[in-house]
Amino acid sequence: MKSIEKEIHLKTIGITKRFGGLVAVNHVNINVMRKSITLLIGPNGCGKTTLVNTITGIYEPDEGEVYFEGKNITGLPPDRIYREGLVRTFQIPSPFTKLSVLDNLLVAARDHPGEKFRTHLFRRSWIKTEEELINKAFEYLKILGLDKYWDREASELDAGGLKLLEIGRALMSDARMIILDEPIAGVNPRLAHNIFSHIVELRNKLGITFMIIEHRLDIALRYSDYVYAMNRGEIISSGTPDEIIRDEKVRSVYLGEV
Amino acid sequence: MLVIEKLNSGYGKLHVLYDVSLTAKRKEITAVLGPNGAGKTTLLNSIFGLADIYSGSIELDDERLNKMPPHMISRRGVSYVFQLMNIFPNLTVEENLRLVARFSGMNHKDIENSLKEIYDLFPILKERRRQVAGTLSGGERQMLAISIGLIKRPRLLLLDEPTAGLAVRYVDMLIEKILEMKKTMDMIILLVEQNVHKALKIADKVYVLVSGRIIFEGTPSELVNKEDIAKMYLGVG
Amino acid sequence: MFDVIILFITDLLAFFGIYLMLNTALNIERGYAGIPNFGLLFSYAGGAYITGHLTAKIAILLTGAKVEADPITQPVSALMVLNPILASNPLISITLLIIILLIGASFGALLGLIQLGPAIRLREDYLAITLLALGEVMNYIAIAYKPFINGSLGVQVPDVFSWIGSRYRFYLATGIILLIAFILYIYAEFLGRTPLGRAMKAIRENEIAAVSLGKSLTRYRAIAMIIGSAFTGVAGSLWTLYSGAITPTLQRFDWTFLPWLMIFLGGIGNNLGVALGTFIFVLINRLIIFNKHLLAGVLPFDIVWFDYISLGLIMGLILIYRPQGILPEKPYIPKNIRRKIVVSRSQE
Amino acid sequence: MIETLISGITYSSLLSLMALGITLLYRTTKVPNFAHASFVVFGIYTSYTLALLGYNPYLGTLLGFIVSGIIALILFYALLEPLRRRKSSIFILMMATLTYDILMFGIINIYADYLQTTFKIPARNVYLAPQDFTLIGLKGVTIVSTSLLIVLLMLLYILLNRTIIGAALRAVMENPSLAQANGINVSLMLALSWFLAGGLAGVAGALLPMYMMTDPSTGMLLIAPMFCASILGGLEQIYGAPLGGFILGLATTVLVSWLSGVIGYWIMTYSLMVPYITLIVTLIFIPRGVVSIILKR
Repeated sequence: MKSIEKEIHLKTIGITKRFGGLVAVNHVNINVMRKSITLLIGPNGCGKTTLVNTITGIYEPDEGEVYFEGKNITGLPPDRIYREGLVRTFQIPSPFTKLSVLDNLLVAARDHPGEKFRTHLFRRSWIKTEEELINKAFEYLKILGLDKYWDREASELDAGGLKLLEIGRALMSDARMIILDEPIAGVNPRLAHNIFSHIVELRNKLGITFMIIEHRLDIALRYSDYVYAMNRGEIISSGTPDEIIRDEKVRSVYLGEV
Repeated sequence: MLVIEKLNSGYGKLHVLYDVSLTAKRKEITAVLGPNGAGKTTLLNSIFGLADIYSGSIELDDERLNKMPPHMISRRGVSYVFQLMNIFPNLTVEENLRLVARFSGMNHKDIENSLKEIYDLFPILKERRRQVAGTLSGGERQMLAISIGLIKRPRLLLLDEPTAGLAVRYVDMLIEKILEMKKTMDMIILLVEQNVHKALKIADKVYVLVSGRIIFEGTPSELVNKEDIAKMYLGVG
Repeated sequence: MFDVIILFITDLLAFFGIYLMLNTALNIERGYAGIPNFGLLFSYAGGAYITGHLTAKIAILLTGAKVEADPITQPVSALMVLNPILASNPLISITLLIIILLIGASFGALLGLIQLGPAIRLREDYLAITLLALGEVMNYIAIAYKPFINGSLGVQVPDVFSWIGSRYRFYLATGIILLIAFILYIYAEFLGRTPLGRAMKAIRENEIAAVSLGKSLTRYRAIAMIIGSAFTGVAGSLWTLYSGAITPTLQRFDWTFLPWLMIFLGGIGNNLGVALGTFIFVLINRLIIFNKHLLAGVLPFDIVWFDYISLGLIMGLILIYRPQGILPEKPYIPKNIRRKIVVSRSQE
Repeated sequence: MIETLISGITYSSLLSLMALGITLLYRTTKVPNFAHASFVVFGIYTSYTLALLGYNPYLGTLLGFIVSGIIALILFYALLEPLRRRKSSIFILMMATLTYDILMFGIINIYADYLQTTFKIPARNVYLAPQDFTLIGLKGVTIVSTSLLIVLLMLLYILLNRTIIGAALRAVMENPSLAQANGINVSLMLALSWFLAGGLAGVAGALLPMYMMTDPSTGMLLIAPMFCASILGGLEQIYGAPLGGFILGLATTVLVSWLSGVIGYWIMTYSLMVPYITLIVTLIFIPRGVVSIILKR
């Protein structure tokens, strides 16, 4: 049991991404343990989102490799990486604006027979899956407090609601690991705590691994097992939340204290 | 002097700033601090005519800037250094500078003088002046972006997180340069920063913006003494 | 007078049916999957021309009639043999019709894939350029390759509707067009409510987010294009069968621009809106054409050019003032779920 | 063979002028201009009208530049600028250019009808080659089109790289929001690019009746070759357009005529297909154009 929990879920080796003369991510090595909640922190523009984009196939790395569950996924397109069981959300919410909130979640479902050209005509072949998925989607919507809005156009949600929708879609995907890019930015503190306790619960119940980019450390640190701190495209420190808070390097560059 | 009174602005239906009032003086650095998503960039966008202003006023030396299109505001002597996409990547360094200078209606002599001033301030740019701007390193790129803002000798310089994502040596250097600019050039500097430590070191006046509202106004030392605001901004309990 | 009205209505409904097929096809391509198909003409003309090429040949096979003349180059003598047989044999006529429609659909689908293929992964603008550019190609092929539909002279095709009696032939043809248009419309509406349609719309709304949620861009674009082009091919087939002859002169204006105009008018993404837009447009357009002789001689130029200008102006106004159309797209909300929610709410 | 080559060079020059405008507009407004063929057709009828009135049709290059430039400006101010202000998508902008093409097709046909009734001539078969001059064994259109292409390219280069307006235009291509932030009136610069692109198409159109039989629907025949040349060169690089124009132009003329000798004359009937095939091959293998390969090295 112990050994499984210690297993590395996601590993990057020397990931580097450049834009012209700009080195956005510089030889980053991280290990995300299975069933952990790993936090990635750092000031604006330090390369966190670029790192996530490079891991999830939006960008191809200039150097380095990404391993997910021991498999090399470097340079695979995003839809293939989703298929491997790794899903991410976006910092800037990217909802399917003209679909209902419920449909936004349903889109994320995996291997839906109704999405196949061959079977879509036969409603009976997929309606059961659809109903199950709808029930599941409503559970998540309730957790996120979005269930009242299930039949609204996604464009009607406010900024916080859109953030939650992003999380809902990721949860819907049955991924074994989810990367959340600033899940509680613009969300009120009570709901933010709520979201994080649900994340912990999901980790405990379903064994999902979470990697979370977040700025609001007052909330996020409390719930995380391990933290990586980035600055200027490099990992400057890593450790447990307590270690990170005490780390002089992190304090000086990130917290801006003297 | 830049005077903003009771500004309410945002983008379409998205209301970002609420009753923001702010004064920035000539030959001073006024810093606006605040957590991510507080509306700092929106404040700069509002001054520059890139956001929708619902109410309130923005005046530069007693001239109203609201409702002017950005290119007219620019011609009134306002320079805005964006956080990203702030250079012309396929032009050389000097082309970048000359282009902007020529468009601000400067004559040949002024351009040469202004260029010399900038090269004195940032000698590295002089070395790289024939290089295509897109190939500069992050720090050099940011210096060029600031120089683009400076070349036309603005009355008001808006800086949006100039040190974000830069290597340490560049951050310190850039901060030094901004201080130097304040001393040698006669202009209002409005600086948006998230690097509190550095910003507090050089600012004459500080505003803290949280969730679209100004929650603190004063000198850097006053801010350091008010621990709760520091905490709120820093986001660490 | 009565005959004239009947004639007008039949003609109106036939045009409505053909355009409804094209427009629902376009709605699946653009309204669901976001493909800017500016080359609708390609698969439409493909369906029309392949029907011109094959109908007589298949009729010969089905009837076993001895036809000496080549049905492409000497259609008149071939049809003199074929038409009487078809007229006296409804079963063969209907079989022929079904075979031809299936061929039209599959050829259309194939052409759609060929047209989309080179730009399937590329951005919207490249996609639009490719689709538009290829739109005209079918006409050039038909003109250059004589054995296809006899070059620019075109061909006549056997009549699969005349078994009902030549008096009612157009009514039957119109009825069948409407029936098929209705079936396709129902299918399009159904598709919009399936998970497949939902996945297409997700890709339209936000490519990167959809791909990150495992939806393959190429796969869904291809499926939408296959379905849409099959519809378009069927519409082309029916057009040829309805007219009884086809020449390689199908125009981009009629068979690409007007469908776009109609779906913009009605509301892209909303099938009911598309049908409404189609009906309004076809009605006005047919009324004008029916009364055009009143204007002949008054204007110093051919009235047909006036269409281009007035419709261009209307489209410009729609684009600027109401690009969402009369009935804008609404998210699909299954009623049974709404009912369930209301019940569970009231229990709490 | 030499004759085919010369004809090919003429065609390539004309194609380059058209493709140049498409690439220019793509770089500034970021929209593929589907109304470009209309600009060409207005050029055709400008030189034709001059010829009917007894003037030298070559005056049409100058007048065609202005006429088509204005036609392009109308498109910009009447449709594209209002749409751009409303932050319409690229798709809507493309639709707008397509719409304008339809509108202009109607107008030019009415004009052709008008010429027909006024001058009692068939105004739908515009062919001016018989009136062309010859110099040292070369047709006038060859000399004029190639030299005009060179001159216009040089002028464009000087405009873009040596003048302040050109610099502003380049700034708008590179980074419109930064250009605007530095006092450049982006809308005005876009209008200028539309005028220039329309003008270049007008020049090409004015020369076209000296080269081939033309009519109002010639535009539809040209839309594929124009875009093909532009994409073949690379939409990201202005000077890719003449490169693409020459590769495609020579392939359509010289290559096809050589093939007809090797395979058989029937292949000539398919010469119209060359741009389509080239377009498909380009998009599959080098979607960013030939220039992208050259620049990489």
